[in-house]
Amino acid sequence: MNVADLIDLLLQHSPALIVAVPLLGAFITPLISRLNDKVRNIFVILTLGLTASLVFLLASDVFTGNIHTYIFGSQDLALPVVRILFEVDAMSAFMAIISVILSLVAVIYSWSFMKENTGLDKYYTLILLMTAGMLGMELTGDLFNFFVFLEITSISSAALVAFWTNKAKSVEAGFKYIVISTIGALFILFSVAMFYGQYNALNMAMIASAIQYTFLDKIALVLLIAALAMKAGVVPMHMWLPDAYGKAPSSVTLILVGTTQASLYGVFRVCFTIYGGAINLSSISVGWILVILGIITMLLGVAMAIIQTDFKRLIAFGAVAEIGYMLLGIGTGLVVMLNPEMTATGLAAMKGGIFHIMNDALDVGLLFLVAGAIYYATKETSLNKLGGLARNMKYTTVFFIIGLLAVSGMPPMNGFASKLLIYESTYQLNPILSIIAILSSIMLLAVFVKVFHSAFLGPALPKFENVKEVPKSMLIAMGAIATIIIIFGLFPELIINNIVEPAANALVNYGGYVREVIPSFTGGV
Amino acid sequence: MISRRDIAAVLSFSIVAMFFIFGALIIHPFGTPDETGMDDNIITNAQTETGANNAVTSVVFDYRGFDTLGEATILFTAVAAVIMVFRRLKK
Amino acid sequence: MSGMSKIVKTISGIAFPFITIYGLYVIAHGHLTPGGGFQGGAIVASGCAMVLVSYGSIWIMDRVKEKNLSILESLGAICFILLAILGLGFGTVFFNNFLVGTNSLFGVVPAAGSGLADINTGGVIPLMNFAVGLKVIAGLFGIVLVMAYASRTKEEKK
Amino acid sequence: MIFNIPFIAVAALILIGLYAVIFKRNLIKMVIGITLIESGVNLFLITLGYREGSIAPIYTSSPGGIMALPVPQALTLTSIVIGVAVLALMLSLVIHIYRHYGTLDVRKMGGPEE
Amino acid sequence: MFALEPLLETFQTGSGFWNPIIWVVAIIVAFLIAVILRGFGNKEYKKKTGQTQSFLSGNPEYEKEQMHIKSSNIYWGFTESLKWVFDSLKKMHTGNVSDYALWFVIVMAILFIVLIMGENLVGAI
Repeated sequence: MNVADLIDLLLQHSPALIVAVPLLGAFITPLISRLNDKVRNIFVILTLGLTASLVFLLASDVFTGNIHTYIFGSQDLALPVVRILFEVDAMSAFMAIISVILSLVAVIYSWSFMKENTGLDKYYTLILLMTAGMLGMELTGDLFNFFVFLEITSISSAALVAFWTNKAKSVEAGFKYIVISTIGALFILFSVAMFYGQYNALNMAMIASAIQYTFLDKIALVLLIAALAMKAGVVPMHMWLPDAYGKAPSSVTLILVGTTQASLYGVFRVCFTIYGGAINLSSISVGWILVILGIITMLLGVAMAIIQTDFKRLIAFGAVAEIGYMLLGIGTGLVVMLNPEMTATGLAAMKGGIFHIMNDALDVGLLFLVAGAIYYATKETSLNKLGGLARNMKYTTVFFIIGLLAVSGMPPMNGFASKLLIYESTYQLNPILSIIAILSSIMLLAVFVKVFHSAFLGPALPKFENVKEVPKSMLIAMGAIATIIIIFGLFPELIINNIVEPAANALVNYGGYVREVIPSFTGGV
Repeated sequence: MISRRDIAAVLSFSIVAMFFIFGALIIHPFGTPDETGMDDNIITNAQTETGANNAVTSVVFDYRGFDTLGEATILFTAVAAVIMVFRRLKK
Repeated sequence: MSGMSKIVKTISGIAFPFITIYGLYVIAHGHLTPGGGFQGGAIVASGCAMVLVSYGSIWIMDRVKEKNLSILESLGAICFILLAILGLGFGTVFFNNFLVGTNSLFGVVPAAGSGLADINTGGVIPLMNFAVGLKVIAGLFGIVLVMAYASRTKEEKK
Repeated sequence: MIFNIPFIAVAALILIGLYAVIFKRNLIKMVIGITLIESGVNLFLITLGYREGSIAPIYTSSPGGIMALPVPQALTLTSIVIGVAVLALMLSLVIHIYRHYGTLDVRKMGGPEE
Repeated sequence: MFALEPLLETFQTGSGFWNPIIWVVAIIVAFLIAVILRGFGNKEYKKKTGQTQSFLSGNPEYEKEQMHIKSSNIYWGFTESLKWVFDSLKKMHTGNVSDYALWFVIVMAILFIVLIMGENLVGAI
């Protein structure tokens, strides 16, 4: 068996292996950690590296336009679909790339960041489980399976938010997170059961092909949008997010960004694929709902970020504001979807929104890592007590400047390209939307300039005299993200043509998604 | 005294309750599901395909075995989480 | 919590083997009768929880460490996922029931329709039942033990 | 329709659970409310799987006749185990919160960040 | 996929274009100009003289904590003039789990009304 056959075999089985490898790693980690800490860390990093390579292998094939399906337990696909199905299109692969990059960076970062803590074997186990849950949420084509992976992600991330159990606030934040995510997941299961009762199907493509937009379907749509939007931290259901982001260890916060965006992916998948059959009935109203939620999210997130004094909590409100841009872009795409003369605008908006998902993950993640580095160096998170750190922590300062420019959409960073697409397309839909978007982007810049001044500039405070630069692994993690940001910023056309546009087309073209499972389906554009 | 929170809570709660009850009324009558294609398929083929007399077990471990893996993973996650939450904080 | 009276300890000690046997029966016949790995494991774990309540968490913690329980649970989970991966190896895809049809271990296909129980059927399902049963016993007992040991009162701490 | 009493019971269970989560101040009662929502959803799943005069979908010396739908029972099994896991984590976090604050009242907990 | 042409390609955004390379070149040019201008004044700058000390119009220099502007003092006028907005926002964020769940229920109710009743009304008209 030569290499090409092996590659083909791996490619054929990669959708299952992408989820199975982190799970197996998570099951083995408690045994490995009996041996040695260094061995355990290397093992975890290798597991995630293998997962990442599988994701890239799968993505490189999916981005050329074909959809991968994987049936668990049998080779041939018999209708009606009784088995669990993985269906990977470009959007799923795009999200999977984001999740796996974030997890890998977080594990590298936590090598030094978490060294002083106990219970690290459980910590790494839960991180691997979180990664597996995210990837399963993004790759699966079965609604109940989506719920199961959502619960895996929720439980592991809630436990990790409460990792520092000696702090009352972090335990409280973990409790809030588990309560909120459990309620959301239960309502998702409720709507899945509604689908099952009507169409006797759990497969997304089957439901999408059979959906008739009855009254129960409307109830299920409301429940799905509300629950997944709450898990994604959309205003006014965002309040768990600053607590959880602010109190978790920074390496965990980085992956929490990924889980939030996996829930956001769920929103888009529901609106575009499952309700694609009813798109001409629901498109305009659902699209406007997403747009208005996005506008509220932007404004309130930025306004709350201005008055924060805790470093990570401030960045968390910035992340809330960033989520609004994605909703705005993709909601605009949904609004103008059926309007034939605005197809280009819709596609541009979708491209901007989808590209902004990745940019937000990188930018906000980098800022959280910098916040964690400052906490590691000074054991201080309140901005009122920080100051003059640029003298002692040069690399961290540079990384913070890069993240600051990127998150506020300053050229030539990557945030600018996606925000430019969103501004122009929303301007053609309604000028007020783009004006609000630009305004909140400016306020975001103001917020982070304030953070930069109060944390890094100013006179050298005597209590921070012997603050040293953070260890190498944290610098490597931050540098990796910063490099990706700069590359994306310098060559946006490359990324958009090769990665973002296939994802946008895959999200719009629900007929192809369904036809992959039900070849006789005649519908969709 | 009634706060604004209570008013908003009661209003929204009653709206949600109204829709749920209405949905429960217009769903198919109890005991006569509209579509049973997938389950009939399973009931007829379960013995020959999975060799198990218990159709539910054949669904749990064969047709939807991946869900069971996720379920086992969730239990594993919970054990890891509880042990981590109650861990000893000093080295 | 601390242990209960002598009577409770004796009765629970007598009842524990029967509960365990019943749970193991439910696990072993999961593919024939109602039940399966989860249900049987829950039964055995509840028996363990009864012993925990009657003898007190400290007494148990001296004999069973939660670390060993988590190791046991990981072993069960590894067995489960390895069975799934074996489906990829022997059979064709992940989670393939590769033992059905081969008249070897658990490989017999029963006669269609209503019939008597044959323990030697089900393919990988009985093996998965055992793996999940082990996992659930260790997991639930571990959860109960850790929570009981963590919520013990002040004077028991010393 | 009087035949839909089970579905109305589902709605009632979910609403009672939501009520407990929103209006109760004791953390334990909120956890109980969440388990109520969950049992309502499980009841919904099981109710969807029932067919008029059906037997359990098990062939071992079965009397014959039409069988109930097996898939909802499997889904319910999964969701019950998930509920157990979530309940364990929530209760252990509640124990920690009680250790830190010395109370289970939601309003006496940390309160808003500034 | 990794040819050189797409790297240098201009990024068309439908109604405009954006090329970061040009931007970076402009930034570098501006930076060089700034360095040159700085070089002119640099020779008058002498180390270890009164030039380097901070001069607070004759007053003694405060210690460092007081010299540093705290983050809560930045944008003071802005937050002060919009106090009512920020106060209402702060009051919205009670760190209370049941309030979070209540917001979820409120959003559900609003979506129910908008999505179901609204569409039925639109269909009726």
